[in-house]
Amino acid sequence: MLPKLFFGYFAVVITVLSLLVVTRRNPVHSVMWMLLMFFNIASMYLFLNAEFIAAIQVIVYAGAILVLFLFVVLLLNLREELQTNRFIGSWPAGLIIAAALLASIGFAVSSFVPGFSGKYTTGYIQRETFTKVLGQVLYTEYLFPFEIASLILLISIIGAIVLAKRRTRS
Amino acid sequence: MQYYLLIPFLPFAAFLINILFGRSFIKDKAHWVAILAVGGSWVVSVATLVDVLSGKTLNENLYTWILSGGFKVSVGFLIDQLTTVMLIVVTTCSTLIHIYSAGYMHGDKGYYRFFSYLSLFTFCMLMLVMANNFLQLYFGWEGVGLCSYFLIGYYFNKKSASDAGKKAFIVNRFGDFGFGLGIIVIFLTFGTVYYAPVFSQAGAFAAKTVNFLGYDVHLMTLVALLLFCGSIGKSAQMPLHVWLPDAMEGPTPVSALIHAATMVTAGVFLVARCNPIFSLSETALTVVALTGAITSLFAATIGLVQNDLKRIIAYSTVSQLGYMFLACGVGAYTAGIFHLYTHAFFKALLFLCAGSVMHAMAGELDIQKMGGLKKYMPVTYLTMLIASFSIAGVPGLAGFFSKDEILWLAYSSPNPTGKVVWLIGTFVAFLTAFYSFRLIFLTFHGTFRGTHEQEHHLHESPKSMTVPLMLLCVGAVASGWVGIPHLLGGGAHFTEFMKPVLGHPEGHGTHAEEWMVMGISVAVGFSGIGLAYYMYMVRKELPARLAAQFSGVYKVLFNKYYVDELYSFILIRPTIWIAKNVLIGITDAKIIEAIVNGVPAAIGGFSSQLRRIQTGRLHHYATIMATGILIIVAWMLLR
Amino acid sequence: MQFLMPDIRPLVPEIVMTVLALAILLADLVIKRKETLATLSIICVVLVASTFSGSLGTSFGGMFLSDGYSMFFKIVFILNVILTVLISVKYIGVEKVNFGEYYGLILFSTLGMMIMASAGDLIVLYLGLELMALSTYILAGFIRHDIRSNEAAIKYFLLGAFASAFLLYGTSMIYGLTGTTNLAAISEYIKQHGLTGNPLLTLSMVFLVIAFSFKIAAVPFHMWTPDAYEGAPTSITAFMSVGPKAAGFAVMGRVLLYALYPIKPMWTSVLIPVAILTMGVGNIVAISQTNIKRMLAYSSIAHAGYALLGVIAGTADGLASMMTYLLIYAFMNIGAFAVIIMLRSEGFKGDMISDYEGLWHTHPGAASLMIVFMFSLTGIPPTAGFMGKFYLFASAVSAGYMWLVIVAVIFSAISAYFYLRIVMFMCMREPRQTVALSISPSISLALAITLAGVIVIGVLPAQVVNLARIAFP
Amino acid sequence: MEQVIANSLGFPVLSTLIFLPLAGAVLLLLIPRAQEGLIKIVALFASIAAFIISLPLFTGFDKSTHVMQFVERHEWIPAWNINYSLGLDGISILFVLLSTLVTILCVLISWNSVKTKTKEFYISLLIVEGAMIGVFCALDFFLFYIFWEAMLIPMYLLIGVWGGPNRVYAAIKFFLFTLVGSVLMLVGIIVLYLYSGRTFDIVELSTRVYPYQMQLWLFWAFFAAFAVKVPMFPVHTWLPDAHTEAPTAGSVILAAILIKMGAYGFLRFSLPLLPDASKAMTPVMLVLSVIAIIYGGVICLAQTDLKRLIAYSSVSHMGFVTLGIFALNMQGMEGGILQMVNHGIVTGALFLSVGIIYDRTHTRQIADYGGVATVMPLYASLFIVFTLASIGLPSTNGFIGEFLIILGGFTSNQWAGLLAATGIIIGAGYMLWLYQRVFFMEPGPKVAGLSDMDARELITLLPMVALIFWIGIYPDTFLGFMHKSVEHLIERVNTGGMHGPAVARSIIEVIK
Amino acid sequence: MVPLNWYLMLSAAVFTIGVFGFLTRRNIIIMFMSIELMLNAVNISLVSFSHYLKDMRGVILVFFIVTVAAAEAAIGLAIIIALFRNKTTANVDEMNEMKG
Repeated sequence: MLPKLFFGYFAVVITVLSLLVVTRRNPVHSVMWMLLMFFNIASMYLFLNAEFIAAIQVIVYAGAILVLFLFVVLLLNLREELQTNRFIGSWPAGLIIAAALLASIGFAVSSFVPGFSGKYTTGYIQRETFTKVLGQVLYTEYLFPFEIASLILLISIIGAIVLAKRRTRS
Repeated sequence: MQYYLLIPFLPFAAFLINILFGRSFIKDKAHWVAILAVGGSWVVSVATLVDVLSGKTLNENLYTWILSGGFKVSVGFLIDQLTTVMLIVVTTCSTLIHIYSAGYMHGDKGYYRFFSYLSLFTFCMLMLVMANNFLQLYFGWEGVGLCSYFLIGYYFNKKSASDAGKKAFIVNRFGDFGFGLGIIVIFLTFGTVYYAPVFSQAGAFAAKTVNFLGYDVHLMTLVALLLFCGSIGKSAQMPLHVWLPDAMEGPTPVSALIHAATMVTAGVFLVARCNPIFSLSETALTVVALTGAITSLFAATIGLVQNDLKRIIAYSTVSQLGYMFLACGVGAYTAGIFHLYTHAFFKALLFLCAGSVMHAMAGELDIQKMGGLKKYMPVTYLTMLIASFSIAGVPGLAGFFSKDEILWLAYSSPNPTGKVVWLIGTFVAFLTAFYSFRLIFLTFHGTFRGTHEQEHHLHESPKSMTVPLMLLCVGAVASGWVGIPHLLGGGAHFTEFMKPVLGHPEGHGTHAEEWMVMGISVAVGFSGIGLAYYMYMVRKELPARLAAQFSGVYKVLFNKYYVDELYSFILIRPTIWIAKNVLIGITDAKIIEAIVNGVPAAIGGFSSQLRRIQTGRLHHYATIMATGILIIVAWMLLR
Repeated sequence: MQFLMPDIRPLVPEIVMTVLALAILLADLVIKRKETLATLSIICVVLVASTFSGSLGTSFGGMFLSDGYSMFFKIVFILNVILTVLISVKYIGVEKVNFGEYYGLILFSTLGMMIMASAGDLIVLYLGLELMALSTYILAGFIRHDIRSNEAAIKYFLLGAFASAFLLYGTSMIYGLTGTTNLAAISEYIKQHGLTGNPLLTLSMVFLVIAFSFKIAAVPFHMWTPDAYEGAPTSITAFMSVGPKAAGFAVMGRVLLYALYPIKPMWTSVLIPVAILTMGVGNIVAISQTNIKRMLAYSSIAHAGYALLGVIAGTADGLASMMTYLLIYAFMNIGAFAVIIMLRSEGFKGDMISDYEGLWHTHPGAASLMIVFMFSLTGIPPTAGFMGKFYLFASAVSAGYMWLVIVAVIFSAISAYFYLRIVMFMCMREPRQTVALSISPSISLALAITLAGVIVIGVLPAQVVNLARIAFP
Repeated sequence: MEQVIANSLGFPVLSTLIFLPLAGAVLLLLIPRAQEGLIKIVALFASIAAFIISLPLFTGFDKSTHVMQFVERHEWIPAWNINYSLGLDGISILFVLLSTLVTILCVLISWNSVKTKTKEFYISLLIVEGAMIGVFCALDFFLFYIFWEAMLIPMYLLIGVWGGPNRVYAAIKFFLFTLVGSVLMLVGIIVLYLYSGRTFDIVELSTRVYPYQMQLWLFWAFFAAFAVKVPMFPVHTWLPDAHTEAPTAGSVILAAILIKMGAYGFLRFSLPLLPDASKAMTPVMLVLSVIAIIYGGVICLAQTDLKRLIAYSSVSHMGFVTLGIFALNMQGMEGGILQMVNHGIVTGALFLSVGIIYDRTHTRQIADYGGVATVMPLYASLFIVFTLASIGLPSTNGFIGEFLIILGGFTSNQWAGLLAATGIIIGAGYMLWLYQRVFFMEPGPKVAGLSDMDARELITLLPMVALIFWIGIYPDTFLGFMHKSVEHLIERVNTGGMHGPAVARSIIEVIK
Repeated sequence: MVPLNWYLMLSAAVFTIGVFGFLTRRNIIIMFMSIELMLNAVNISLVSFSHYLKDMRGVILVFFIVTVAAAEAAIGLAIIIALFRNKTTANVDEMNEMKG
């Protein structure tokens, strides 16, 4: 019963917050609401005993990415931003599409049947601690994707430099 | 008897030599080449005649011309009585006219061209008459047509001349259309197009009917009539006679050779040649007879009122050709050919005389502007007079015998149409006599009505022209004597000679009737002459009065019954109108091209509409993407 | 617990690629003449190619499959890099963006494609795709001082991110349904547990297909293509029009024919309308274009449509024809772009079709090459384009999609119109201004290679076809 | 009896014929464009060499059999079972000879009239020649299609670059028209290929039996390609434009060879591969042919443009050809094939002649002419020969062809034969009218003072004159080639037979 | 015990909200943020999956997604900045240099 209650809380809050994110006129507010929402998501992860993910949700998402957003938001002049209306003219179309999409996804999801279950039972994870298990899997089975991820980060750095850095062409 | 090959190929050689080297080397010596060649083939023809008289005939193939599946036809030659007669007629006239032309065309800039055409014509005509199969006949048939096209349009700088040439060729094509189909039907029936097998088997199909274009028709009638289409065109019978008068645009020797003596008689030759087929179809014969009769009447009436020297003779030609068909129509092929043979001489003579007159009148052709020429050009006058007597059927002259035989056989033929055509024929004989002498009187008698310089220019023609006149004159007088009927104590040798090929219709009639027919024809002949004398020598104002009185009739006759106008109205103009306004204007432009250009245009327009979706605005892109996703998802989930 | 070293032989090409790419990034710091970098990167990919032989096999428990299929695509990618670099050398100088990172990014993007081609696991697939995509976004926006380039980048980027979100959602659902992300395992699971009719599976399949369609620029997920192609540096346009497209087809083929083969009817019924739309819109809109880069963008959409026939056919021949076509397309399309780039010079953009008026009279050579490429794109023999199309159509018909092929040939006949239009402008109009061609040895080499490819494959396609056929058992 | 007779001439004659012109083109590529003279010479020699090489075909051909001769066969794309195989039979051999001859004349006639981009012009010309010969030699359907399409490229350039004022429209029209037809044929080819167990070998394909339904589909697929090329009635409108706008050489190639390919396609593919469908579709084809004959003819009566008139006359004459082919009997078909050759010679010659006078006056309007015969007698006398041949006067080649066709047509359907025969009357009408308007009457301002033909032009026309009379007087030389092949073809059509409904069912899977 | 479907529903909701934002917001950065929303939605479902399936792959993927998201953010924002240099607006609809 209790988990259901908690889930209900998170569900409501996350949905509301995300709605706020996409509807606020002032980008700064949006970022702020998003921040709050990430914290909620993080704590929901805890209930799914994925504490490490919760951690990176806070550290990387909230800590890094959103801050980046904030910087950029502050780059543009908010005043002009606050004059223009936030939605494009044909926003109802977007609303309808989104709603219809939700409906169809919901319909599809209702027919969900779980796939085969693995060996990482809750008990096992609680015994080994999530982070350790994750680490083991990540650095053995998923070493290869991990390497690719590193390259992605590398090129993102390069890209950011190439595109954003003011420089006189060599 | 291989030398017969020389007959056609000597003129052909002459043609080649003249056409190739004429312009640069031979120039004004061209006539020598031609005359020698044609003369040569005349000699050979005579030799052939001798052979044939001694009973030798020949039918052999030179080489296979076309071979395709079951269809095989050779270039081959058949020499029998009919052929020989034609050979004599053609080569004789040709030779004399070649000689005549040497004088007549002297100094013309296309001298060599003229003679090469003339030789080519002779070659084709000879191939026509010597053929032993229908396709080669067709070859000669079209060949002579071509030459007449060339020679009519010889003065091609004159529009009228080139028009006339074109007209002649195309009108003939209409006839040949039927002729060609006839040949095809013959092949499909007999499996061959050689005379011998066709004629020998014809009897077997006498009763056969075939399905033609969905109708069941009597086979032999079909074949005969299809072939007759060719004759109608070539021999200028109704309704395809329109080309012949215009053909007078050509130089006069051409009119004499092609449009009087030889080519135009090819139609008669064809019917005579195919007599085994025609004889099997009562209908066909009737058609032939009536066509001939009507044409001869029709042409004669027109001839009454024309003023153009050559056109009058042209119409008389048409009318005489009608006579020949009339003969064939009543089964008197011999008589037809006999008339063809005599007619060749006096009609050629008439034309050459006309030419000689033109020569004197510096190209003037209107007989109203002539008169009293006999004192300037006695030879021409005399010869032309004799020719006219001959055509008018004055006893003893060539025309008399042939015409009389035709009328008698028509009268006496069992065929019910016989009597009808006899009546018409007799009446035409009267008309013929009348207009021939109208011509004589207006031209040679009375006082000169032309201009003074013309009068000063008047003179007798040179020897090269008058000699042929005299020679032909002999023909016009004597050529008939080979066919004097038994009635007059003659041997009717011609008929006997022709029997093997053409058979001989037995006239059902008493000597009395025969005398009567002969008498009537002589009578009408003379009365015609008399009337002409009365109207044009005694009461010169009468013709004008009559013309005024019956102006309606006169106009119709003078305008040749408006046949030309009719054709251009119902045939030529509509076709071109359709071509311009329907085919080009609508089918091609409005329908096909509209589609051809319309579809790309539509696609292009659609394209420029479609590209407006690409607004360049990110949201629209996103929306379209999302919509696409939604549609696919919904569709996939709901199906 | 012990750590077992996986068999890395299959990865040798990727590893070599990574190392050399990094090396080139470093070399950028010391080397001032950037042309040298171009040479280096070509040497680099040639080295990579040299390691292909004997790198067959799988690794990381089936996450990485190095088979004939991936090998063929990698050849296409390598070719793509070589040609792109060759046509870039002078061009990026003209555009004043002669930075070393350019080559590095091209290599990394290619590395991403190679990983995609070999991905045996949805996670790897996703990461490879992102590696490729992110590098391509940067390259698209590489001319920072050009608003059009920025715009191209931003549009490409945002829509790309949007699409990959769907890819992820689909991936996650498939994971949820099957409990695995390994392609082979997925198809196994679907077969065993009879998921074929499951709506959620269908949904996730649709989402994956959508993401791939975005990469191959299939209608209606093509909207980014014209703008991105027009705005991006021409050399990168050439690169994008071949590389990511081919990679997209690679993963599409892999996922649909390995993992999702059990629900083939489902995805064919998605792909058929998409293919028709793609051919239709691509060919029709191309007719009314005035900018040649944009026109080629639409043409590349259309060609994606043709290639989709191969996937729809879903047979070994189908895939082989699709692969062959992509290889051929690489030759003819980059060839065309090479000619376009030659017209770009200081102060002259030369990307309008009207700039080509009378080119045949002023520069017969270049124009003749363009003619060949245009006819090849139209699919007129004896050029390679025809062979490719023929193979595609043949395999589609043999798979029973006769009517689809008829539609395709009609559209390819329509396509003749706008390709001919270029030829017509070049040959049948009088030159208006004298265009100075910026010819360099490298670009001449590129043209030589592409021309050779178009003609040789057009006349003797046997080798290529065999390669593609053995690639897919 | 074996399927084919291998090439016995000691060298791959057909390959040589195809690739020698292409080699010539490459050679031209190497010559600097400045040296126009040299370029012309090389082109001329290349074409002459091709002609000389093609002569052994004429002598070495075995007329006593229908099977393919001079056959060469090499593996080409084993993966698709495609072979590079060439060969000739009685139907195709004449067209190879005609192609090689006509090309020489095209080179000669363009000698002075092509002034811009001479090099490219002759290159295109030679490529066209190679492709044309390839089309007639190919024994592999795929190879055939390659040549068939490859020809479009140089032809498109020939029309579009060196053509008249409206050339671009004409060129694109020509290209798209043909392409749309061809691609549909391509689908047909693919179906055939898959059904017959993946073979393109024409000889083998034409021994198989195909289900009737499939035959019908394929027939129309092929029809789309061939009818456009012929061109048959509803799809003829590209021809007048292409003919009119193309340079002289282009028109000649179009008239003499290119539009023969359509009819050739019917003979080589539609009839032997799809005998039942062809038989069933005969009425349609006959109707279309007759319409083409009369329609094309009548339209000529209203033409004011010299080349346009001859173009429409081609429509009419090709109507005769298709009529003969679909008469499906010896006379008709042989007549049809011969008429293809005749039309090639005559219309080719007519376009050459028009080119000769166009070079002098630069006008195509008939109204601008008149009295040419006065100033150019030699020219006039040659032109009349072509005119007469075109209206089918006995002793010219036209007569043999048209007579056989009408005979055959009449045999298979009386109305067809009858109506076709009217075409001859109309033909006489417009050709003689044309001749009168151009050559007769007094010379007009544009015409007065024209110089008569020079030696080069004379040489260009003489071969045509010779051929016209040769075929007209001794056609057996040419008909002889066909007999066996046509017999065999007709037998194939008549015994085509639609056995095996079982196969019929299986094909439904293949198609849909 | 919370049924898995609830989590899926939640993720679906967030995902579509993200879609909505992406489709309707003028501001380019908020569009970008909407995409982040969509990614988070995916993460939610993945985490819950791997919890319920007792399998690590889900969270592994989440881990990578986060990484990629970071990289994406960096590049995306860099592009945006480059854009601002030439054209100071965050309104995407003013970016239609190229169309048709």
